[in-house]
Amino acid sequence: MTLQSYLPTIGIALGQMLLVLLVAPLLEGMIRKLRAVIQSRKGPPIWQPYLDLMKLLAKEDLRVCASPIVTWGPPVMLAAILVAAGIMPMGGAVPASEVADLVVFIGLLALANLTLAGMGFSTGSAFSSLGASREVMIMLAAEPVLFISLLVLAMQSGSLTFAGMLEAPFNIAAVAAAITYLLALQMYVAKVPFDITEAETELIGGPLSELSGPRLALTHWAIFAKQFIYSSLFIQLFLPWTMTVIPWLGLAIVANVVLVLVLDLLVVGVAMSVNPRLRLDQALRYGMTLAGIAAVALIYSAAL
Amino acid sequence: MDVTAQQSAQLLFGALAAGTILGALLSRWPRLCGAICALSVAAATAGAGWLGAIVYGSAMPVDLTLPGTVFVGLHLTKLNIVFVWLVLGLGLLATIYSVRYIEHAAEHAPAAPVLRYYPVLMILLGSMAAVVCLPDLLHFFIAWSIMSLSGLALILHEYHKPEVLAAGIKFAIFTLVGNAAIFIAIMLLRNASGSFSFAAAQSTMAQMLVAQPWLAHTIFGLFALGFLTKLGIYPMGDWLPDAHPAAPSPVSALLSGVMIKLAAYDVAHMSFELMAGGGAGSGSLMAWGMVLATMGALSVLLGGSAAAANNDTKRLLAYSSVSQSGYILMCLGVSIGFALVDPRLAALAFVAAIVFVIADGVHKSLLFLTAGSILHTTGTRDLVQLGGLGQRMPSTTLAAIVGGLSLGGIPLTAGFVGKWLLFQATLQGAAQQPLLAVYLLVVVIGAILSMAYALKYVGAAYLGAPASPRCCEAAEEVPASMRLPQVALALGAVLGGLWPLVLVGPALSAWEAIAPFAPPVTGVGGGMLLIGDPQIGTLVGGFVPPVIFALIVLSGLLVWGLSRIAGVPTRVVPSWQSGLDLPLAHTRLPASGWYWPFTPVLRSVYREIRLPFLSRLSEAPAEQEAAEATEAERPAVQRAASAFSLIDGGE
Amino acid sequence: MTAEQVTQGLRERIGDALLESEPRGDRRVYMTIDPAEVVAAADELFNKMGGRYVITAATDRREKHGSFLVTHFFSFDDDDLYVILHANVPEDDPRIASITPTIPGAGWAEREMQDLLGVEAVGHPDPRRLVLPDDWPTGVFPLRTDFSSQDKPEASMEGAPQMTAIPEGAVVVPIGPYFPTQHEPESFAVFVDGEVVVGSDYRGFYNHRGIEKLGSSDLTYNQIPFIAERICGICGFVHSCAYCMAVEEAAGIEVPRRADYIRTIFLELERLHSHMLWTGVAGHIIGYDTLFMQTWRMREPLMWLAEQLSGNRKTYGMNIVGGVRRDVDKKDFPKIEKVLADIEREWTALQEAVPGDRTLTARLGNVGVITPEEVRELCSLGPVARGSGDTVDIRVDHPYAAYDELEVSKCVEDGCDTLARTFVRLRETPVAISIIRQCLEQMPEGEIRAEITEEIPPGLQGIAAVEAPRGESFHWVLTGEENRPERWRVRAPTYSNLQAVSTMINGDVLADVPIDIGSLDPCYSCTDRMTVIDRRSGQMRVMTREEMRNSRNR
Amino acid sequence: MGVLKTLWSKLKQAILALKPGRVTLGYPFTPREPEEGFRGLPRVDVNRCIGCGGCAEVCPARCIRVVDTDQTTRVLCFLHERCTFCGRCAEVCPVNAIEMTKEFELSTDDPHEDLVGEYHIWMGPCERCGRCFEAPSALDRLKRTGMRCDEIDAKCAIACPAGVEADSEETKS
Amino acid sequence: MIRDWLIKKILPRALWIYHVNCGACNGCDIEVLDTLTPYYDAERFGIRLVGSPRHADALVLCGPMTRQTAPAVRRAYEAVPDPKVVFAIGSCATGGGMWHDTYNVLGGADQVLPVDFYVPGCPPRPEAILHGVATALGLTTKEVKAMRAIQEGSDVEIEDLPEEQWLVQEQD
Repeated sequence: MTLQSYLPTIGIALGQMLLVLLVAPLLEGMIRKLRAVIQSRKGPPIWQPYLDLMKLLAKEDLRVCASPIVTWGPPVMLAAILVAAGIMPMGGAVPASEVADLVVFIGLLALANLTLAGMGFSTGSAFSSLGASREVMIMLAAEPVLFISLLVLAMQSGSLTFAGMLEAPFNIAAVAAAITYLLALQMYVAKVPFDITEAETELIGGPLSELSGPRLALTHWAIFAKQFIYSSLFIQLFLPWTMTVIPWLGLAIVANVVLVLVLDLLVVGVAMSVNPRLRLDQALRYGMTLAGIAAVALIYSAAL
Repeated sequence: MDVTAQQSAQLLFGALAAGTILGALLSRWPRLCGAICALSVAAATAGAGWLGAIVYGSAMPVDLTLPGTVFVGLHLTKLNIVFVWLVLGLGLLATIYSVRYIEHAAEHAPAAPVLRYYPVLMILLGSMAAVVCLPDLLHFFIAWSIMSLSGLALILHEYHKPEVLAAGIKFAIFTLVGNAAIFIAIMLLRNASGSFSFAAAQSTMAQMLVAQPWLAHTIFGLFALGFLTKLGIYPMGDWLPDAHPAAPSPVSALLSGVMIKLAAYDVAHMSFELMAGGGAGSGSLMAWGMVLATMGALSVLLGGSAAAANNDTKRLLAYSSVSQSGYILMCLGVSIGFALVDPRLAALAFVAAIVFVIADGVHKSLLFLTAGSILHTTGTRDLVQLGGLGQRMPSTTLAAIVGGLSLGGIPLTAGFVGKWLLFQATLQGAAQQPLLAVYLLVVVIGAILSMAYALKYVGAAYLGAPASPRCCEAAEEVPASMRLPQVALALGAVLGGLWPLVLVGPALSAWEAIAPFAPPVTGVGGGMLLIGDPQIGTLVGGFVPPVIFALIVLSGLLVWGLSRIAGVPTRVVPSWQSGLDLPLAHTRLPASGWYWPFTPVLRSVYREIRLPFLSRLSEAPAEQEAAEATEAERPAVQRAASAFSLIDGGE
Repeated sequence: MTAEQVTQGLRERIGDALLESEPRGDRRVYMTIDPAEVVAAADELFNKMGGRYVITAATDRREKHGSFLVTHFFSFDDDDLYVILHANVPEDDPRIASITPTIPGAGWAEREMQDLLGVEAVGHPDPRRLVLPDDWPTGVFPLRTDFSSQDKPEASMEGAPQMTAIPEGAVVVPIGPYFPTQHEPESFAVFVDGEVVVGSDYRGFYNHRGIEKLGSSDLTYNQIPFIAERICGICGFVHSCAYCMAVEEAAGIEVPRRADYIRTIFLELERLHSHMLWTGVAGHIIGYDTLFMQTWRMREPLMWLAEQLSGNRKTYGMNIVGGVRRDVDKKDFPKIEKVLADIEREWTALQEAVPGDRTLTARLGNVGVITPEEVRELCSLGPVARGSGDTVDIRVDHPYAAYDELEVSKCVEDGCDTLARTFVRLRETPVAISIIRQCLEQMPEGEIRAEITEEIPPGLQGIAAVEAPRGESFHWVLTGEENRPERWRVRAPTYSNLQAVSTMINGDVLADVPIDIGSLDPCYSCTDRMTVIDRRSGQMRVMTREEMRNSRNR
Repeated sequence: MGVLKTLWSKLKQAILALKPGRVTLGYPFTPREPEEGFRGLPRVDVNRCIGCGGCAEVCPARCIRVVDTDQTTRVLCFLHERCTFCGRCAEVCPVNAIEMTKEFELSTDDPHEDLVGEYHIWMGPCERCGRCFEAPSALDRLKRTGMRCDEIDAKCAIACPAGVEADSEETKS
Repeated sequence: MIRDWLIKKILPRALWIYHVNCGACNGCDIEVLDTLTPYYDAERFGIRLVGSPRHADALVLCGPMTRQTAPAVRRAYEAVPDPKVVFAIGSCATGGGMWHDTYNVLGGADQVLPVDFYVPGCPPRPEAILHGVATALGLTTKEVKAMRAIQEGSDVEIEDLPEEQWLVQEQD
């Protein structure tokens, strides 16, 4: 295969990236609305996050240091997450299967996390550095759960590509993986009770505390996109039948988005409304417990 | 053709010999001496390149004699030539780097004269180049010992410092034990075969595996013990975290980037050619493979934890070498274990190992050099004291960031290619051997740990605000001759990540060279890494870095354009400290505070082997103990005093 | 301990140094001692007799008496007795031995005395500046009478707080002055190693507005209740009530019984809204915004009720010396009953849900621990003390207003942690509801305000203590000439509790620090108060019309 | 098991929270009057005011200025920007000229212009002295300068046009 | 161009607020928080309370400006990115309140910062705060204006009042 032959793949990936870029804030808006309902109030309109982002794009850009990490961090972070969105399955189809597999996907998300942490360490403020340190720690707790529960599928199908993982048989190990994934979803999307990195009331926003204007907009956008990706991945990989019953790809993608919204509202939205933020060590213990369960599922599925 | 190969070998070793002599003669003039030595290494590198072209051009291994001797033969295959390249390529860059570094060090520490540096360095390079090519076990052992001794000499370069002396002695003791094991193994083989020749050893081993399997396994075990000591695998490689920081930085780069990798070569070489090639049963191979892989996995976790918890630039990197050595050994173990069972998988694991060797050689050398640059300009290795160097040393910082990304295994860097292959290999292997599923977990955790320690090194030293103005405000960018190697290595790390063929190509050839019994099955072309599964006829793993790169660039441009759409002005402001105006040194999170609550846990995972008589010699462990003691007391003291701690402390 | 026993014990300890002892009823005993024996007397009262240290006040009486009056207040809660220990410090040598080494909880009060009056506490372990701003000139003492209320030293906006030594390897996390969980400016510099707190330093008094100076210079007796109410926007009524009761005690004004009941109703309404507010804020601090929203939703009808009863949602403006300004009408009773019933119903559900909530209890349990011994040493009060097993509750121990006729149950927990303090507040809320109901039932008819015909003579003293939602709010008034107090000293409960913060947060994790601090229900504006009253100069000056319209600051 | 218990308790909390339904008020799009008895912005009925200055005397925020521009005009200047709406002025006003209105929507971009009440009182021969104010209690009694306070003339009480004779006589001695 | 449009049209619909207490008694702070709670729900208008001034569009100042807070408040103001709005909530922030003349109070918030909008009240009701914010956002209009009245019998018109110097008896 020559590189030219990848042009269609690049095109489709760009399409997915744009879709996630545009839909992700809506997800956040719906969650805020749900939270408002649980809190007995009217709440902001569901398109509020778009307004927030647009507004931030027009705000002044304050910088505390000239470090290139701070300058380039937010675009790199969002770009990495968008590329991850571009290569993941959407609507049951995986156009970019041979271009990147699960390991690359996780690597890209890790790049985004590391960039955020790097930005936090760059400013020299105690809040953002502590937030950055927490970001790495949360990564240490959350990524194993994410990775291992997905590896269970990879193990079952013998393939690390998303196309292969979609074919994974649905058995007890897959169910265990799905449950751990779901239980850890809140951790991946870093919402209450796991918004420990940003923790407005402890660290005034952690790594985000020194960002303003467009760079803050990009970082927020990246966080919204991440939320979409993680939820979408659950639908795609653990509930692939929801996509296969829909005959037409366009419709499947719409269904995908709708299912992501429903999942996020039911799990993320409700969970963030009825929980206090956990302490870092409590969150880590939770993450490691889940990682342990996922690991058992992985070993079990390897022994199958 | 033989003549040409012989000539290039002559150029290689001749240049190094000339460098040794000239280096000794010109040591009065450090810069000149360094330049001459760099030139000779450059000539030697050219010879190696030439030699490599010849080896790659021929289907068969190339045999010649060591220049200046008539009886010492050199056996060059597509596997060991990779290591020769690594030795001389990185050696060249390290030597160039040394020119100004050693000059500066010599000015500040007259007790460490240049005379003890360049000639020994040349000998080290020569012996390292020779070690991989010598087919005769006795010659091999002599070269190996010379390598160990010259390495010791370089580690002890600044032996007037007690901790350096202690580290050197520790290295000597561990090496002595390891080398003794190798020597005994060689003697046992010699006893059985009647010859030091490797070919004879191979056939003897084949017989012995049938006739006296316990002896054969003992011999292999002794070899493994010796090589793993050198490779830095815990616990026998515990000398590594002490010795690497003690040596001058370019030497640390060489020790970490090259020397310990040679042990990986030897493990591969001995296992495949003595055991697999010799016809050990797949059962015993699997057992050995799993033993090695388990030790590797242990090292991955221990080294990674210790690195993430450490606050010393070079020590952190040294621990990361332990971890990366663990990865290499894991790959090799899997490869050995499956050599006869599933050659396709074995090939994958082997390729991963070689990619790890090259990638870690590149980025670890790079990072040690940047750590050397910090030491050169600030005089400290303590991450707690460092910080905010990014604005003062932009080139070094950029190189360190690239190195850190590669060490952390982030896509589009060389380090990621190795991890990617390892994931593929362990996943495939786990389907056949459930134990490998555990290794898969180790790889996952190790990968995240590697990100944590890479970020810690880069973040604490280069990003943020300077903690100690004394150290960091006088910092300035290092001279061009020190920047050049860093930039070259950084480019190498990126190139390897963007176009993995440069890593995987040699590794595949090496696999073909070392395991002629196994067919190559991994397909690589251009910038693509694709792994197919012939049994199910589908792709089981794919990675096309140029496409990912294109996507990142495109989306990066998209979002960058988005952020500039309103054309907002920028303003430089002091950092927000809740309305106070605190000095940055106070609000900067020191490296010792990173990664709570894991740091205390991580710190306790790696148990250093303490030699009692050395701890008396060295001040450093004593200090550490004192620090630990105060740490244990601190909360109690605080609580006791806290009845009024608002007020006490006073002014 | 009765007044006699205290006098007897003190006489045994310091002998003739006890110059004068004057019991006033069973509940107060005023003593004058030789300043040289102040430490011994404090030790006797605090350590031997088991009294509780309340506060220290200093007064500039140089004009009339040629001395500074330094007063330490102690309380014997089991016996409803306050002991007032006066010592006259000569004006040419304004120094007195520090009692802080004996009673750690006196640390701030003595520093404040040094700052505001220039009376040095000799032997104080930490004599740094406490109250005055960092750019305040040294040697200028605003509470001295020669400092006119018109004086405003030039503000340079420079100068940084002196910080205690930072432990090795620790990072300073500035919790404040502007921090999202602290809705008031105050600065905890928390020293953190990793995320574990290894020390802290406090720079508060950002809210210092000079209330005590206003209260003894510019304002008259009946203006002060309004300014006292604005010491704190949450528990303001407590302060105006305590001030009025102190003046009434000093002047011997008999307050009509109905006024007492009305005061009690408002005190308890305030406690209700304050505890609900706290529960919400605590939820907000730990990121549980639904708890915040829902408790504040429950609280809102209470605010409307207060607006209807008093004319304002929070600063009720009800108190005046001699009684209250507005009656609580019979026709308002059903509305009050309904609001209370609604709150009680929802609160019961909440009260049942909290202990069963594992994430909530995990966040609140075992953090911010303060042992009963530390509570006593640092003289902590209110839910902080009651969360650590101390039973002090001024409503029961030193009944005031109508509490002597009401049934009040103390809510005491012994968990010593943030969770225990939460439970105390959760349980006190229904108690407050029941008290209001009792008031409505038992309230007698009659006047709401005593007719005051006589001017208050100078030189009288009165003290009043009120159980604020945060603990004991203590006021001392020394009456003066020209219809205004000579000295009015306020000790808000948070003043004592805040000194316990460094003890509470040590060894905890940074994530717990906001909720640890929050668990005090801190009220910095109370603590930072300080108003004093000063004479008007009566000078004439000329200004343009524009100037007059724009003049805001004098 | 514990996890399930937690999940159940969380679910219960969500249901509990959903119970009250949406309570958000329509303000500011639909008006919302304050409760009965609310103390808003004080307004002076300038025609009733006798210019006694009692309001200025008791105001805790000291936001009422009394200025005599000439012998016959007294100006009461209310600086509402620092008014605390305590209602003491209305309480002590002998002629009930001050009313605490329900106005609370006082936001402005220029408080020094908008938050001012300026009342020009025509001071006839008697009222200019301001002596018709007598404090409700001994504690409020005028002790300060700051008001023009001529010698008290007993005849004034009888001639007072504001109809406060009885009050004045009672409290005056 | 795009920026102007965004600032004009979008910013008022997504106003993020940073709350700064310059020495207040808590009353106004609590009422500011109260506007976020279910009955008033300022989030309807896109208003959010943020934790760092870097994220804020508006500063909400409460309380009289004390000497100690003034430098910190100024730092907070500097830390907010342009364009920014400053609200002064409560009588203290508007005009210094009861404390306007004490030794430790500099006066109202505008003694230190340029203030765009004032919401007097002690404390202002949540409705008043909402009204103030809504007025600033252009959702409602300003209600209050200066009251000037002259007693019947006087023959002077307000406009006629001379700009002469008045003899003022110092009140405080």
